[in-house]
Amino acid sequence: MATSETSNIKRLQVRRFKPEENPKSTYLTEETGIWAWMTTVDHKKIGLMYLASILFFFFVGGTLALLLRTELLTPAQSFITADTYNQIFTLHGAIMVFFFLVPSVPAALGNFVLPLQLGCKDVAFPRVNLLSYYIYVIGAVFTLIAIFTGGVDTGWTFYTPYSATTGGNVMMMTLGVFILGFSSILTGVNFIVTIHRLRSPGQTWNKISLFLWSLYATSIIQILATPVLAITLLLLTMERALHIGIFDPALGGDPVLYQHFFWFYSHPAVYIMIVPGFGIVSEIISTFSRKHIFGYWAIALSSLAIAFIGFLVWGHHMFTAGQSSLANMVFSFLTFLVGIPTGIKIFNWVATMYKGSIDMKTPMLYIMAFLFLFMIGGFTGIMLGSLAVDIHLHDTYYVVAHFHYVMMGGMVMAFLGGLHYWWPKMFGKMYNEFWARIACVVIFIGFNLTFLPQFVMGSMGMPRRYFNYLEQFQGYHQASTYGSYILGIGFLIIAAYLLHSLLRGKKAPPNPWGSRAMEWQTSSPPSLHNYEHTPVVINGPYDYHKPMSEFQLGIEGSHNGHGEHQHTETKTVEADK
Amino acid sequence: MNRLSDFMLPPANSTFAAETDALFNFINVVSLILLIGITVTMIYFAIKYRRKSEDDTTPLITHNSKLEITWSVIPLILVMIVFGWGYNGYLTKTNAPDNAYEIRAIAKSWLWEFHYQTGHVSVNELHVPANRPVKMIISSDDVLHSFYIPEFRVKMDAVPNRYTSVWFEAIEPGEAILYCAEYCGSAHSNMLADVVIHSQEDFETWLETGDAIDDDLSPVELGEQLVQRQGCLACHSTDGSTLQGPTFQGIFGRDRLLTDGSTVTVDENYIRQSIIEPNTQVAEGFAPIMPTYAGSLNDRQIDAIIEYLKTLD
Amino acid sequence: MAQTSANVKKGDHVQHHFVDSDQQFESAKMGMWIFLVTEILFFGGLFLAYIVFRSWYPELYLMASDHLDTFWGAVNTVVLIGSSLTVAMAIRSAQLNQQKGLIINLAITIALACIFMVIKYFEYTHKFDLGIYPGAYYAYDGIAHDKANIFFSIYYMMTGLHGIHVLIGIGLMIWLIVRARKGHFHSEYYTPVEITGLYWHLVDIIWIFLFPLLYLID
Amino acid sequence: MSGHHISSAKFLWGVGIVLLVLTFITVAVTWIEIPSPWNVVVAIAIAVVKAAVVAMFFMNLWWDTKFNILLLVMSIIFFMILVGITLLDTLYRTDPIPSF
Repeated sequence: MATSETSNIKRLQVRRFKPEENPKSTYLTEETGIWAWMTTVDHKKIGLMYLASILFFFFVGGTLALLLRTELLTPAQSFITADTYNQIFTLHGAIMVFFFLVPSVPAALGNFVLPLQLGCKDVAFPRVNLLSYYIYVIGAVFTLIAIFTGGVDTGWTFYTPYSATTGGNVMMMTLGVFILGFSSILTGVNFIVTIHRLRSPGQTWNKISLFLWSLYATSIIQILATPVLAITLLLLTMERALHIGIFDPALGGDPVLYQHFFWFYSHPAVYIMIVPGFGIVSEIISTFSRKHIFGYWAIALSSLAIAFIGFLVWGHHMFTAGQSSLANMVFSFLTFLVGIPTGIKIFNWVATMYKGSIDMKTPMLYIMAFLFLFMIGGFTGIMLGSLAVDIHLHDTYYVVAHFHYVMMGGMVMAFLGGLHYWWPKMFGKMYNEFWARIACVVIFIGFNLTFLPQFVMGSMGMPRRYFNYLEQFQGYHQASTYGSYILGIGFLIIAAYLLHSLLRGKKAPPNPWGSRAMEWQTSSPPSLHNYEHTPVVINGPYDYHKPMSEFQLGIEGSHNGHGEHQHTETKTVEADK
Repeated sequence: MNRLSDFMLPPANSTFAAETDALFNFINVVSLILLIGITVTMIYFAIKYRRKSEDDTTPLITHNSKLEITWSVIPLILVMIVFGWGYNGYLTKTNAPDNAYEIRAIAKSWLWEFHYQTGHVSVNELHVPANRPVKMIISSDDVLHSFYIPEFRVKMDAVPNRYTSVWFEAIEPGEAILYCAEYCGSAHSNMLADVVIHSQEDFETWLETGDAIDDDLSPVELGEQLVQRQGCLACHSTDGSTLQGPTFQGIFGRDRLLTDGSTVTVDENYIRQSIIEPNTQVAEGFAPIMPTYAGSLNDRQIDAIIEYLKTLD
Repeated sequence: MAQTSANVKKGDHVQHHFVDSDQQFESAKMGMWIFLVTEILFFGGLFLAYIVFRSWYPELYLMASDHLDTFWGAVNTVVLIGSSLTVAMAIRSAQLNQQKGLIINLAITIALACIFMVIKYFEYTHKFDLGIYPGAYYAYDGIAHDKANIFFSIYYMMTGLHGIHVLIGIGLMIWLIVRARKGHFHSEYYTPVEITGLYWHLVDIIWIFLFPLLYLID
Repeated sequence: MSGHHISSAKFLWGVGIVLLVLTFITVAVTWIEIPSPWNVVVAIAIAVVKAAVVAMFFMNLWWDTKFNILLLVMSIIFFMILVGITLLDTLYRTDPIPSF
């Protein structure tokens, strides 16, 4: 374990460990029962609880989206009123952003995978980790109360002064999101400390996986940006409770200042959502190309660069909001800079495939879809970053399509890729490959049918958040709605075969993909303490030119380096601590 | 490629629209080239290097500095071009010529009110001259709204307690649509206005005569027109359905419960009061959200509206 | 004698996923520092509101700060600095296995924090008596500026949130005293004292900035 | 070990007294009239020094790992970014004035 700051070189006695094919005891068979689950401090179980919660919210948010799309089949009112429509799109946005996208990869997949990839038994603060889950639940309860006691119709951005004056239970909602922020912060704190302090012997900064680098960058954004969201929402809550007037022009405040506050969090939040996705892409592309990742440091550092520059560009959400021309120019300029590290990543990923041994399994299929869709999202982002064009496109369906390409085409595809990739590790079961591929294709088609037309109607001038619209846009809206139905079917297929896999899936081997990454060097599912030995890292996670056995070194002893070691000396390695 | 922009963009009818469209096209074309290039490469790799056996070995290629610098610098150059071009276009859009004709736009939930230098006021109908720069000074009475005319490629938020502005110079007489592009509540999507682009002479005539053409109409006809033109129908239906405000159907002569618990009969005085000071006597079940029409409707017009409401049984 | 009891307990506090006590201590401290980063940015939002409105209405801040009592502000500063000192002493006591010193220092800290809150209470009630409420409820006509309500909104938000942090700090100290009486802390394990101390110093630092920014505008 | 620095009681008292003296100075400078922007600068400068003293000697950053120092510096940098860029907007707004 990397405990001391001094970089002394120690000789470690290690031996080879082959992961068990049929582990008798796994984290799923130990400490069972509802109470044990609810009070567990095991990062894997907490990860699964997060996974179940975010999938529930994804389902809710998705259903709301289908309701919206159905209403938009006709230009005039069809089955819900304007106020209901406004509440639904607010909830769709808020739920998808705060309850699904932000925690999806870090809190669910990250929680599960991060300690496994570090070779430690748990995150640094296991109880804080559980606390963060319950804070998430409390935030969700507040939000549900808000929905059932008047609803919220402000849009997920809660712009003042509308949010300060409109009816409904905005306060409960903002408090819910405020509370949720702490969950996000605690996860971030936990991850940073874990990555710094709990790496395995020999696991230097250039031997941690790119998924960890991306989680590290994400955590940094989380701890720097989320508190500003917290204070923003607190001020907004006070605005409603005590009418403090800082953001309310009727009392002398400034609504544009609110937008600065809000986007200082919410733009970096976009990177909280997408950067972990980048990490998943790196893992999957390398595994399924069975090839060393191209440009390890370029990808790792570009994550950090994105995290940093992401803090400088929030004002591009406000080009038409009435901020000064100087600010507009600076924000536009910085916005383009953030495109560069993103581009670098894409080129590096494609280059990784060069001369690889590419296996188009489901996770890889999702990553190919990710690359294509995310590029469209990125290029349209360049379009929106350009001042003159943004003046025209701002607040239209073009923007809606753009961020759905980034968030759903990018993030959700990466999430699905990651889910399929780590599914065997999580549950020790395989899923039906045939149906998984079908679902991926259905989702890809449905997604494009849903959102490509929105680019067109957006640039034609269709503003967003419109309940009624002019008849000239009906064709596009209809295509979009039908696309969303296909999308819905795709997700139902996934739900079906994953459930089937849980109940009757084939047993998964420890390393079904032949990956060199560390989490695959333990049994599937892992034991309660992850590894039966303390893993020792000599090779990087992408060293596909080395034999698998090189990756199965460890120190014996169940207490992770604690207590007496009984060595079977097979190999002596130098590992710098 | 012009086909693409014709397909994607609304007709252009302002002097600077062409520059915006050119940039739009440029980004589209460059993006498409890159998108297709990378996608084809990706698919080509996926086929060419597909796994042939489980024992495939792959070469160790960790990085290539030249390549990485290339694909950092070329995109950087491209985005800097886009930045400069976009900023240039933005400057054109923000700096109005000094001789621009000034019109004030006041956004209220949920209608647009336009004040002209002659003292003329029009609601939900913006009249502008062609071939002359027009500068809009925008403000809002309640929440954020946004002044958006796609055909002119302009947009600016209306911020309460502040003035913002846009300018444009229409090229041809015709019609366009003004949208509210910043979410503002229940009837956000009904907050549209017609933009009528006159030739110079027509515009002058319109300013002089303005509503005078209404003189020929009977009070009921005038009232019907006004109810449409002034944006009343965004919130008040004439068919009995409930929108943000009470329906007009059968409204006259009815007893109505107010939010303060008292009851009034809807008569001439109550209607007049509700138009001038809408939020003093609010009907039970509705929010005090109606904007005032004081100053934008004269007595004759209010009388006409009352006459029209009497006919809606 | 404290030394021997510490030796008996040595290692008990180390959780299963850490290799040793040092790793656990360093992790906890790093975690706390990261949390302090979030605290700084949390208050940073309020400082931003303060700065923006001050840059718009400098004269407002001049006029309004006259209504804040510099004397009591200064007293509170001294009180908080004193409490920071006692917390530092408490940590020192824990490091040296001085149970008594630890408890006494924590108790003095709590007492000072309470004094701070009492003074704050009197400052608040004095303003409420004048009708100086935040935002829409502002009902005082002694300041000839139409944005005076905004200044006091910012004032109440900043000092109020800071006050809540002080209250949380008091709660944490009480918890520490309870644990210290049970003899949980010793030279090998005093992590909760250390990280609560870090938190308390940050609360102090924030007040160090609030004091000149709110009270000392002339 | 970097994290287990034990300060002497005398040293801690010394730090406390320095902080009290600085508090007195920051109040005292308001008694002499310093022209407008500089009074703020002086007040903030003294506050920064006090905060730095607390951070270094009470919070033991002086003896701590570089990463913890980096964290503090980073939070300040990002606060500056938040303020600095927002001021680019709020200080440079030029709202038009209607001519009628």
